[in-house]
This record gives sequence, structure tokens and C-alpha cells, in this order.
Amino acid sequence: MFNLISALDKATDNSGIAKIEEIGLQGMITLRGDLSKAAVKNATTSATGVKIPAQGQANHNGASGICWMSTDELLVLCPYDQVADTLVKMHTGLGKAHALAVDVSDARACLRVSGPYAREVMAKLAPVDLSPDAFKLGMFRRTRMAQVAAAFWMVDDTTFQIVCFRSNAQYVLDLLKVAAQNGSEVGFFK
Amino acid sequence: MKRYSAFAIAREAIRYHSGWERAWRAPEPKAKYDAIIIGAGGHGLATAYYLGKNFGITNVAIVEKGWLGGGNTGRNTTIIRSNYLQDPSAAIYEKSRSLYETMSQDLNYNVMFSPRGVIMLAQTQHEVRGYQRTAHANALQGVPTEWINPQRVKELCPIINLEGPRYPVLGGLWQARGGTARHDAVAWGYARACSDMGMDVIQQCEVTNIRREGGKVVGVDTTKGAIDCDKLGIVVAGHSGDLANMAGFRLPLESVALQALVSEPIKPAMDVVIMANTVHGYLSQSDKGEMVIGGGTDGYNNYTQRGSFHHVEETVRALNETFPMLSRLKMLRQWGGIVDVTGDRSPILSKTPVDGVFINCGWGTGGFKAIPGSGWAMAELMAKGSSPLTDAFGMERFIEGRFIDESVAAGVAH
Amino acid sequence: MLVLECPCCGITAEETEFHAGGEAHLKRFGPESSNEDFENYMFMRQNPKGVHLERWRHNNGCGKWFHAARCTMTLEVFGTYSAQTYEPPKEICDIISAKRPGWLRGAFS
Amino acid sequence: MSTRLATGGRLLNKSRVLSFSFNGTTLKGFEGDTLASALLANDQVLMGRSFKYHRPRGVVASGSEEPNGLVQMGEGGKFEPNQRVTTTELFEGLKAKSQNHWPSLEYDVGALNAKLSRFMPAGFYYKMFIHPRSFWKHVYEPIIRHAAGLGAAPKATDRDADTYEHFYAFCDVLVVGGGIAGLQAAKAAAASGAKVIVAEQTAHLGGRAVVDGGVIDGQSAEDFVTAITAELEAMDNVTIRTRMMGAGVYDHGYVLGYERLTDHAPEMAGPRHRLWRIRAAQTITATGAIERPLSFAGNDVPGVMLASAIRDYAVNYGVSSGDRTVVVTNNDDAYRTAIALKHAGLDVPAIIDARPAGDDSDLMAQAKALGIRIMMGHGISSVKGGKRVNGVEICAQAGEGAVLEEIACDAVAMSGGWSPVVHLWSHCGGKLTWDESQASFRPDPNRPPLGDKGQGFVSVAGAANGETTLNAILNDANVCGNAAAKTAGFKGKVAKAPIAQKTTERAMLPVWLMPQGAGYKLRSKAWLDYQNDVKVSDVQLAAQEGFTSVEHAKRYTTLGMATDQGKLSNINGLAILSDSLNQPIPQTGTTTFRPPYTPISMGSIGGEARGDVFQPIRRTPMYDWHEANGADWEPVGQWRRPYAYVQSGETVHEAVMRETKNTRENLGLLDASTLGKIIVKGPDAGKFLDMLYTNMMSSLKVGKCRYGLMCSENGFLIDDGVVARIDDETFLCHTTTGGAETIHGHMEEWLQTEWWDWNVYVANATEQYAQVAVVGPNARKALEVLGGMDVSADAFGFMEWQDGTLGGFDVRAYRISFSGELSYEIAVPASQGQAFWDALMAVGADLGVMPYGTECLHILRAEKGFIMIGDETDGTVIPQDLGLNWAISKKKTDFLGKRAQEREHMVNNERWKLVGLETVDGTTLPGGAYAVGEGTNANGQRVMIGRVTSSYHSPNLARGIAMGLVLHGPDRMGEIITFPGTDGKDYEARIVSAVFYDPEGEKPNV
Repeated sequence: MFNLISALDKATDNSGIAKIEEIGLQGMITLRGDLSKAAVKNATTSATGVKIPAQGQANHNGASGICWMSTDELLVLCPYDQVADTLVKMHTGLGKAHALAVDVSDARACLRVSGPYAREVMAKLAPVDLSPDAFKLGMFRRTRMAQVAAAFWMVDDTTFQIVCFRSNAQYVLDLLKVAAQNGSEVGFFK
Repeated sequence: MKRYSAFAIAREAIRYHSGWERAWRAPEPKAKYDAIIIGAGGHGLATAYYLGKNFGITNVAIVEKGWLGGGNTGRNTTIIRSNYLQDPSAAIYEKSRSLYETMSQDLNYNVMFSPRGVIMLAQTQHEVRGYQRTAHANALQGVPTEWINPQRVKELCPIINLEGPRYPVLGGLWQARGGTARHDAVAWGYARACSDMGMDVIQQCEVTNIRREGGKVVGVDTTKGAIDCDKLGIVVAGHSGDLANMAGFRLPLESVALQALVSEPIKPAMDVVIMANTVHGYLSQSDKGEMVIGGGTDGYNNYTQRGSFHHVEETVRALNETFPMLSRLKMLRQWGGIVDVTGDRSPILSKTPVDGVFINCGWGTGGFKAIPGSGWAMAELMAKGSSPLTDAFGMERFIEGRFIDESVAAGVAH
Repeated sequence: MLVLECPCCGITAEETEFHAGGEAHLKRFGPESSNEDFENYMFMRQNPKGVHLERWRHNNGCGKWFHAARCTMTLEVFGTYSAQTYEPPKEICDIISAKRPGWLRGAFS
Repeated sequence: MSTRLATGGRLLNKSRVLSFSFNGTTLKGFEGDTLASALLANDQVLMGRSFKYHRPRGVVASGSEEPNGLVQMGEGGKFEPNQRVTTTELFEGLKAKSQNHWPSLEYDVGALNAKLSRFMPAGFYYKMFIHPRSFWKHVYEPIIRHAAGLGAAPKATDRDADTYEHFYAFCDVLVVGGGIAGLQAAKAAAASGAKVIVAEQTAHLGGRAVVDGGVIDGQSAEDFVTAITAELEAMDNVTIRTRMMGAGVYDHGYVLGYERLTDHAPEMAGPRHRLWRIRAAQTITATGAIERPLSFAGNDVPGVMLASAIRDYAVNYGVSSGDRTVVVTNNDDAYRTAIALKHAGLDVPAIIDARPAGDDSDLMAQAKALGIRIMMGHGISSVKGGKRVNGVEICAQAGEGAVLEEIACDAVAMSGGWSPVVHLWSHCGGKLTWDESQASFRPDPNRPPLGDKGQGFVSVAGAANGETTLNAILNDANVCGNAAAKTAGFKGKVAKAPIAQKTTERAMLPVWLMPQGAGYKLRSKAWLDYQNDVKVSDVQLAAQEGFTSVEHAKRYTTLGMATDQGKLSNINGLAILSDSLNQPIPQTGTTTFRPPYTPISMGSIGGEARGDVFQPIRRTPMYDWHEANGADWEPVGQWRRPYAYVQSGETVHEAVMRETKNTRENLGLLDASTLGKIIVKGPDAGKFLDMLYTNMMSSLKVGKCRYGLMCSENGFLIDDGVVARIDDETFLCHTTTGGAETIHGHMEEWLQTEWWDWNVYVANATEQYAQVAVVGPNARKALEVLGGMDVSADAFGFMEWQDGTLGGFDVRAYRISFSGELSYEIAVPASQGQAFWDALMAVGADLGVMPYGTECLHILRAEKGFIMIGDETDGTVIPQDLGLNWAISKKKTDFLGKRAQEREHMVNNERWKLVGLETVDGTTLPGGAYAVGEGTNANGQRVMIGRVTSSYHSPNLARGIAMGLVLHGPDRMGEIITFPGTDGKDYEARIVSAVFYDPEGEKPNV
């Protein structure tokens, strides 16, 4: 059988003030529907075993999770090899409800930035208040990183997980390398 | 009016320059004029000038709410070119460019027209096709332009980086007789000439109402009193909507901020004007030595003469890559102007629903280069009721769907 | 460099997350409409010096369109509201009227 | 001479000697020096030449307001012109060169201009160089350009060796300025719990107070600063950044902070500059005040300096600007300089005070006590000396300059009073008010810049707010800090202002010209703008000639337009102008302050966006393979697509020809992954697509595909592509590469803002798939070898799609053709893209497989007369122009663009229509050529009757083929029309059908 290749084939860089890595294949499903409908909620929660997050939040449990993308959109995370099953479960759960669930695992890439300066590296690229009192665990933010759209959340106190379009993965990785160059600590976040 | 010359300067130097007279009079408004032009920017002053010069109409007032030349005329990047694609645009911009050639002599005022040449860079196959098309059209329109290869671009502009940045330079559209001029001097030169013809340039005089009788204009009310007129020209760029409201009609216009910036002056490093549309960077070097840079417009309606800084960033990063030496220069000053943009991004030179009222607006980011041609054509329109240069630019084109679209790059495809 | 609050996702962000979409509350005129109505719909704009009701999209965010009431002279934002409306909501009108007494929506002499 | 003093120098580390060079000469300085103080310590008073007259220039100031001391620094990728010596910290090995002179700083040919200055008054160039016409470009302008400019241009070949970055920071209160006002304001704001950032442009906190002295809360100003700094640094909610200038204030509380990280230590790792984008609820500008020069003849001779600067050099750097310094002033503050010099053991022959005799203030008394001669009511009529001061002529301020006495000296300390630094307050619209007592503009608290909620978002503290005494400054700062925090929403406790010891001061007296009745000769030697050489007589000439608006006068004389942006000259020039117009200064008004406060590097503005990350380059899953296999890249939007795959020994054109023949004869593979793929789902999906496309899409059968056109509401064709019906409620819409995002946005826009009650969801699945076009006579064979799906004509008809597997890959296959060949477009998940491509190359090996690029794609479709968005369309073309009426539904009552296409000009049969074009001689028509008709139009332009939209050499037909839009084209088949080329040749072409290849369309139907 042929090998599956994620956008950057798990490239990593540890040469700067933060560790940067592409985490490889991650199951991702875009769900669009009326988030207030029970069918939509249950279909998602039962398929992932994770609660529906509040607006602007993301709930996680290992490789599974649900991210609040918009008023009528969720990003469902699951192990890459379980996407098909999860989709089936979701479609069953959705039944006749008007909704759209589609596999976007390969349309996107996931990167991580970690280390004590992770917040500063991100704050060089995203127009978002990333100070510890403003951006906390559990929050999910869709914004821009330099010149491309991206979304991110924190998986622990010093690690960001970033989702971007697959075609932009190399750009985002390169950006992060520049932002993490040696000697570029800002010392702003206390 | 005393003529300007090296001899005049020598003469005045002897007597400590005590003999210089006012460049233009500062009159109070008369009760009535044959024609009133609202707006003493380049376009308004040029309109008045050619009303007098070409049609002998000199009983004219140019009323200005601020100071003459204080709007976009004095806030632009002074680029002059006529390498447009569509016939009507090429016609009026080339008329304008040719008038710039002799403006200093016509006005006896050195406007420093510098035909140093303009290159429109092609950095995608799409642009290559677009500019080769323009070159063909220009040849038939009597606009001398030429498609040049990257090596020629490098010869003309040694500081350019052909290999980068993101887009290699694939060639360019070269207009050898395009260039720049001293923007303030254009307004001052026209004002001096108008004043010399007996016209009244009335500054600090804001129009508050346009008086009509039976669908015809009879005059205006201003902060300096009521003034009657037979004909009225509205030439106020970003403020056109307001004046049109006063006259009771609407315009297909939106006013947005356009930004520009200059670097600190350096010794001559660039002898041509470069326009890189793919990366939104427009660059030339002023006679003072400043690198003059034009940026993009904001997407939202704005009358503050301040734009959003990210447009400056986009422009500067593009130019840093295209002209790497810029990176070590410093931005000295940035500013903004209000430009009025129409539905097809081409100007309006037109009669209006009000008899005797004519409007000239919608030049968007292309106003400075058009000043003399626009004035010439507007004067003809006001004097004779029509002009071959303005026929295609009438307001009615929007209802007919007869657009003049210069932004023919419909976005990359395939 | 404006700051806007997206009423859809509740995020307050700088302009670079958004895309400006021009005048709001335009009524669409399709086939059968008069030339004048169609021209007005396509091209004629209020372009006011003062209160402007306009469309924005949170394109680097939740992707939703919304409306904003903003002053084109001071850039003050009176409020943002749903794009799924034909008229600005009363609370927005009240805020505007309080700050710009005598304001009339789309007043055109 | 100027030299280093034995004592003083609070900022120096005298234990560390640094060596640097100026114009090639190696000199010594101390750690803590600025380049300016180090040069003065070495008696290098002459530092540059002025812009217009090339007059000798030395430093006049000690800070960022300096107009004269500009040098070139560094070499190669680190070269930088126009560096201000007063803001350049000395470092080991610093290399500086003076500018704007030839052959040397001491002997500059350009100085001839100074001799001729009488013939070069303000605006002289508008009045001459007019004839002969050709001379401006070829003679006058080159001379002027070479005389103008300042530093040399960096070499085109040297790329910037440094890096830069941006940083987004958010706070409640931003304090710009780290003097005592800024520090106290920060303390007051922070006390309430607000998050505070303090930005100080220099490397040191404390500002003027630590130099001027004074007692605060019973301790010295210096001790006070040390204490409050420690307090602030101990607070979690306070960040202090030195070497960070508040560069500009923008709408809605956006402030640029320009942080210089390694300018003072180039060997340090990391970025050189960091441009902070700070979003602050409230901004306090505690930016201090700038001393004004006095306008007397010769006030530009090197050695004539601001009194405060001479004081700074003595106290901060232990540098004497001269052995004998005459102080000339109209206010008390300059007495501090005299006193400081005396304490440093230097000679102060006299204080020339323009104010009439009267009661002594504390400072005046101190000066007298030190035995300094004070001459009240006097002024300087002229300064003696050329490249440095050697004396001053004293006169009565009231008179016309009759010399009463000459005093020998080698430095002059002047003070014309102080102007608050109101720049940042004004950047975003804050208004000013005239302060009679200080003869200066100060911020008008009632007209601040307005924020997003209409609130004032900038306030001003201390000297920047027009306060002059320690007490007033500290109190003002405290009130300001408390208020800012409160406005930002912090109701916490408020701080108390410290108390400073009071001293009596005598009011200043506005003196705009010295002496009051100076004649032309003196006025034409009294400088206002040192760098641009604008003199009192120039501003007066501007007024005389009617340039009465401050903007006119500024532009006519260039006053305040130099690299210091008039920090020293604005008010003085304004006063002279007002005086000439006999009107009060406020009536004349002031010019607009524009960002940045002082020039900031272009590199910092660009930030990280350079080289690899200048702009995103979007890559398909097979990008690396293309790169490794000779791809000649073509940028398509942010994507890069192979234009052709160039093999060794062939040109790009040859590669294109090879690919085009091979695809028709054997088998070609195209990476079509960039084509947009948008999923549209819902009960109203069909109805929605009927509105978006000109065709009827709701009638499309499940399993089938249909080519569709999309128009803008304005009627013009914007995109095209194949739509596949996946199931009852689901469609998949292909778009052009450029269309993927825009069309997705277009759909969302209409769904959200017009038809929000329709039940439709869309998702952009473009990048989920790697899509490969398998094209050519051997296409089916190749897929059969892969196996897994019946791709026979019967099982898989033209314009159908199927899900299944091929060679073990999960695929969605579309049997569609944009080439006129037997063709399948096959989509696999992106992560399988490379493997699938490899598999196709493998099975294709025996079938003559070759990858092909975008140019081949263009030729193949052109041979078939298929239109290409962006070639046949340009935003002004409607489907009817392209003979695509068959794709415009007659049944539908409405679709986007339908109404627009009914307008007069759209139904006009004079519109140019699409046809094929064949050159008579078989050559290729020049791309973009226009066809000419008879005569010229009213503007003398040749009449045009058509244009080429696509033109290629077809290797399969072995001739040039083209498509074009031609007036009445379809009715003129067979006619020959002429296309003048830009090469001077006329190209004759016959109007033919646009379908050049396989007109019966048999090839794909096998």
C-alpha cells in the first residue's frame, strides 16, 4: 500500500526560541448546520465523545475534539483513520436534519508551536491579544497569521496548535521559523 | 503680470527681492460671473484656464473652501502617463500628457515636468498579456509605448531585483515620455495664469447652496455671500457627492482614502517611474531625492485623509523585495488623500440633470496626471456643450451599461 | 486601523481580519425592474459625510457578513448588527440619534 | 574648541573606551556616548553640509530633533544613509561618513551655492529653468538632483543583512515618553491595576529633569527617577521599553512602537528593529518639549547650539561644546546652561537676554552670583565665523542691529523658549490651542483624537502639555495617569503626585527675530530650517508673493520638510509668516503633523515579509515532484503551477510544443488540484445554483456533470467550470484556480446577505483533493491498467462522474474534457496525491505518458475553441459576446447578471463577438493585437474593430491559431482583417470558426 503524506510530512524545527512541528495527519470534519438543533448537537457529541464548545471555545480529548468555527459551523477532530466511521456516525445522527458534514482532513494542516516563548512567537504573526490573562486554555481563535487565514488554540500552557490550509503549510512553517529566530525573545508576557 | 525668468531673478536679487508681486490676486467675489468653478484644485484651475485661453471666457470665478491646490493636487505621487487601454482613457490622458510637455512655457511657471519614463512592470503571464495588449492599442491610439524585456527594465532601473520577489519581472510596458511634475507648481502656475487673465481665485470660500430656477442653475451661496452665474462647474473630487446633493442629483461615487509616503532624501538612484501593480507598489524619486511611494486604497468610505497603516505595510514590503536597497532607507512621512471612485473606476465629465451645471469627478487614483487634459476637455464641454474627449465619460453610461473599465485584469484563472 | 466587533462570533478584532463590503441595506432589483431602479441598486451610493450603514465580512474569522453603523468623518463605530435585516435595528438607530442628533437614515435632499 | 571634560558624564562608562571612525579617521569615545557627543569630544564640530547651499553644519541639538548631524553608517548590507548622530549610540568599530559634499566635508564645491544664495531665494526654481524646453530634463534637473539628496543610496546589489519583525501588543494605558512625566503618569495609571506599557525612545529614563536638576519629594531628580523606575519595574502590570519610540498614533488606539534592538550593538543576534503594533485603550503622550532656536544672523554657524543641548553634552556626556560659550535667550531656562557650564569650569562671557531689565528670578540670581555678566534687552546681531564660531556681535534687541560690542567665543547657547511635542497628539486629529504665556501650541483637551466609540483616546502629560515647572509637570502627569486608567475602565485607587521644590521663574518673552528691526542682510542670514536652508527672508518673500496659507508657505519655501520635519523650525517660521501678514499666530494656524515622529526603517515596516515569506506560495500535493522534474513555474494567484516541464537540452517553448503533441498523440497528465471544488448542499441547493449560474442546474441528474457559467450581478462573465450532481441535495461546483476562494465567498455572500432564508450550506473542499487530468488517446488504457473501476465508454459516459477505486486509491472520477481528447479528471485525497501521481506515471510509462503544464493546457483548449476566463474574458465580456448563449437558460426568470445583460449597451449588436482567427500565411498572430477598420475617430485614434484574445502556435495543426472578439465577427466568416503589430508589420487574418481541431468532436467520444 502507498504511504499517506501530510502537508509537511511531520517537519520539525528546534533551532530557535520555540519548537515548531507539523503534527502529521489529523482527522478533521467540517460540520455546518443549526447548532441549536438537538440532532446536530447529538450527532457531533456522540461521534466524538466531546461536548459542544461554547462560542469561541474548543473542547478536546486527545486527538478528538470539537472547535467552534462559527454560528453554524463546527470543526470536528478525530483520529485520521477514524474519519470515515465518524462521518457515518454523524450522518446517522443527523438523520433528516439540514446539515453538511464533510471530510477536510487533507484540506488542512496542523502545526504546533511550543516552549516558554510560544506566546511571543505567535504574537509576532497574529493580531490577537495573546497575553496569558487574555488568551487562555480552551479558547479557539480564527484569525490571520501574517498573510494567511489560520485558527489556533492552546493544548497546554506553552503549546499552540494551529490549523491552516494545506497549501499554506510551508508558508506558515517558514513564518514561524522567522518569528522564532534566535535572539528574538520579546520578554513582554509575564 | 511680471514674467518669470533668470533675468527677473537677477534683477530682484539686486534689490533684495522687494519687487516680487503676488503670484495671484486675493479678490472679493463679484455679484455675477459667466461661469463659476467650484474647487481650486488642479482640475478646477485648469478648467478655468482653458475656458479663458481656448474660449475667451474670462469672467470666471474659481471658489475654493480651503487653499488652492490643498486637496489631492498636493497629496499625490505626481506620476504622469497615458498608457491606458481603452480609447476614451488613452485620448484624454494622452491629451493631458502632451499638455504637460509645454506647461512650463505656456504658464511661464516651471512645473518641472520630467519625462523620465514610466515602466509598468509585468510580473505574471496575465500581466504580460495585458500589457502587450495595451501596447498594441496604444500604437493605434497615438500613444507611444513599448513592450520591453527584463534586461531592458534592468538597464532603465538598475536598483530593481528581476529575480524576485515572489514574482519574477517578465518585462514591462515602457512609456518614455511619461514621468513626473512638481504637483504644487501645477496648481500655482494655473492660479497665477488665471488671475492674470482677470479671473478671480477666491480661497476660504465654501459653497453652501446651489441656487436653481426652473431646472437651471442661477448661482451659488457661499460663506462669502451669494454669487450668480450662468454656468457652474463642480470640480471637487472627494466632496463631489456633497455638491451634487446641493444641486439635487446623485452620483455613482464612493470616497475612500488613498495613502502615500516618502523616504528620507538620498542621492539619485532611480531615473524612471516604476509601477508594479501585482504587488501594489508605485515608486519614483523626487528631485529632492525622496523615494516617493504610492500605496493602496482602503475598502471603506472615509473622509479623514487618514488611511489604515496595513496598506503602507503591504506596499513597503512589496517594494523592499522589488527594490532591495529600499529596506535600509527610512520612511520620512506618510499621508492620505480622499479619492472619489466610480462604478467603473473611470472619471465622470458630464452634463447633469441641472441645466448649466457640469461635473468633473471620479478620477480615483489617476487625477494628477489628468489635470491639463481634464481641464481642456471640461472647458470645451462647458463652453460648447460637448467635447469628443468627454463624450464617453457621461453619467448616462452607468444606466446604459457602457463602462470604461481599465481594470481589465479580471483576476487570474485556469 | 479600525477595530470592529463581529456580532456573529463576538470577537473584537482589527480591520485586517475583516473585509469591507460597501453600503448596506441595498434592495436588489432583478429582471423586470426599471433602468433607473437597476442603476440605483448597482451604482448610486449614499457616500455620506457622517453616518454610514455598511457591510463587512469577518473573512479572516468566522466568515460571516454583518452590518456596521460608522461615521465617515470620525470613524466612530456606533454599533454592529446582523446582516439578515432590511433596516438597522432600533437600538442602533437610538445610539446614532443620541450621538448625531437629527440624523435621518439615507437622508437625501 | 569642543572637548571632553575631566568631570561630568552621568551616562558614560569611562572604564570602557570605544574606538570608531569618522571620514576614515579613527577616534575614541566612551561607552554611553552618542556619536554626537563622541565627535564633539574629539573637537569634530563640523559634521555635515546643508541641503541647498551646502553650508557647513554642526549639531545644534542633542536629541531626535537634530536637523544637521546626519551621517552615513555601515558598509555593504549594513550601509545606511542619513543616520542622526544625536540618536546613534556609540559602539566599538562604528564607521561614520559625513554626507552631501564633494570632494570633502571641509572643502565642498557645492558651497558655491551659498555664495549665490541671494540668487536662490525661496521658490526660485519655479521662476527659472523654463527655457529652452528640453533643458529641464537634460540639463537643469540632473544638476539639481545631484546637488540635492543627502546620503548616498545603498547599493542595489547589497541586500539588507539585518532582519526585522512585528509584534502585536495590547494594553490599557500606553505611555509614550520615559521622562518624569511619563514615569509618574505610568505609576498613577498602574496603581489602579491597569496594564501599562511605557515607551522611551532613548536608552535612558528620566528625560530632561535629571539634567536640569531640582528637588522632588526631598530627593534629587536623579534619585527620584531611580526610585520610581524601580517601583514600576516591580509591578506585574507594567512594561517599560527603552529604545522604543512612539512612531505614530492611528485610528482606534493603534500606536506604532519603533524598537531599535541592535543598532547600539550590531553584534547581537536577533532582529535589528521590532515594529510594535500596540492597541491601547488610552494613550498618554508624555513626550516633553523641544527648545526653539533664536533667529539671528549666522545662527547656523557650527558651534551655535540649543542651550539645552550644550547642557546635555556637559552633564550627560562630560563634553564641552566650547571653551567660551555666550548664552543668548528670551527665557530663564537657558540660565541653567550658563550655570552648568560655570560649574563645569567653563567660561561664560555673557548671557544675552532679550528681555527688558527687571526683577531677577532665582536662576538669574544664581547666574549673577556666579559672576556671569548678564546683558538684558540685548541680542545678537551676527555670529562671526565660517566652519566654527569665533565671536558674536551684540546689539540692542529693540534696534536694527547696530553693533554695540563684539564678544569672542567659540560656542553660542541659544534658547527661544520651548515648544511642546504635540506630534503624537495630532497624528490622529487632536487639535491644538495657542498658549500666549509660553508662545507655543499646546494640545486642546476639549478636542482630542476620537476613538472607536467617539471617546478621546489620547491625553497629554507634563511638558508636552505645556507645563514648565517640576511641580506642574508631576501633578499634571499624575492627574493624567489616574484619568487614563479610569477612562480605560479601572476604578482602582488613585496615586498622589510628588511635591517638587518651587523656584521663581520670570516669564519668557516671545522673540521671533533678533534684533527686532533686522534688515534684509541680517534676515537673509537668519536660519529657520537649517537642513533645507530656509531663512527668515524666504518666509517673508513667500508671504509677499501671496503664499499666505501656512501650507503654501511651507511648500513654497520647503520649511519644515526636511528629515527633522521642522521640529525646530515650525513655530519660528509660523511666527515670521504671521508677522508678515500682521495677524496673530493662531489665525495663521499650523501645518498637519504626519507620522512617523522620526523616520523609521522601511525594513521594520516590511517586518518578516521578505525572501521566502514575502508572500505565501501555495503548493499542491505534487509540488515537490514538479520542482524535481523541471517545472518552469507560473504564479497563478498565490499558487504556483508548472507552465511546462522543461527537459534537459530543450527550451521552454520546445517543452510546451512537445507536451502539446504528446497529449494529443499519447497520454498527458495535468495537476489540476488548484481548480476550485465547492460543495453546495441543501433542499434549496438547485434553486440557489440556478441563481448563480446562467444555466439551469436544478435539472442536472445525479451522476451527471454540466459545464456552467457564472456572471456578476453587473452581467459580466466571472467564472466557469463543471458542476457535478452528487445526490439529490448535493452539488460539487468546479471553479477556476483563481475562483476557488472568490466564488466560495460569492456564494456565502448571497446566501448570507440576500437569500438567508434558503436552506443551503456550502463548503470549500478545494484542498481536500489532489486532482489529476488524465488526457489523451491512452487515457482509458492507463486507468484500466490501474484497475478497480470500469472506465469503458458504456459504463462511464462523457459528462458523468463516479466514485470508486483505481489501483487501490479512493477516487472520484469525472469524465470531462477541457482538451477535446478522451479525458478523465480524477480526484484523490490530497495525502494520496503524490502516490497516485507516481502510480499514473508508472502505468503510463509504456503509454507515452508525459506531464504537461498550463501553457499546453491553454493550447489544447484553444485548438478546440474553448474559452479561458482571464483570456477571452477581462471583466468587460458577457457570455453572449462569446457565443455561449446555449449556456444561458431562457426558461429562468432570474439569475445573477440577467437584468444587467438586458441593458442598452449589452444587447447592442455592435458588441465585438468571438471568432477564430487564422493568419493567411500560417504565422502566429501577436497576442493582444487589435484589428483596424477605416479611418480615425473624433479623437484621432485609429478605428478598431476587434482584438486577439488568445493566440498560439499549434504544434498539432502546425500553424498559428487564435481567438478574438470582432465587430460582427460571426457574420463575417472568411473575411480577412488586418492586425497592425507593434513590430511595424501588418498581420492579415481570416475570420473562421474557433474550433480548429476535431470539429466533429469525435476524439473524446471513444
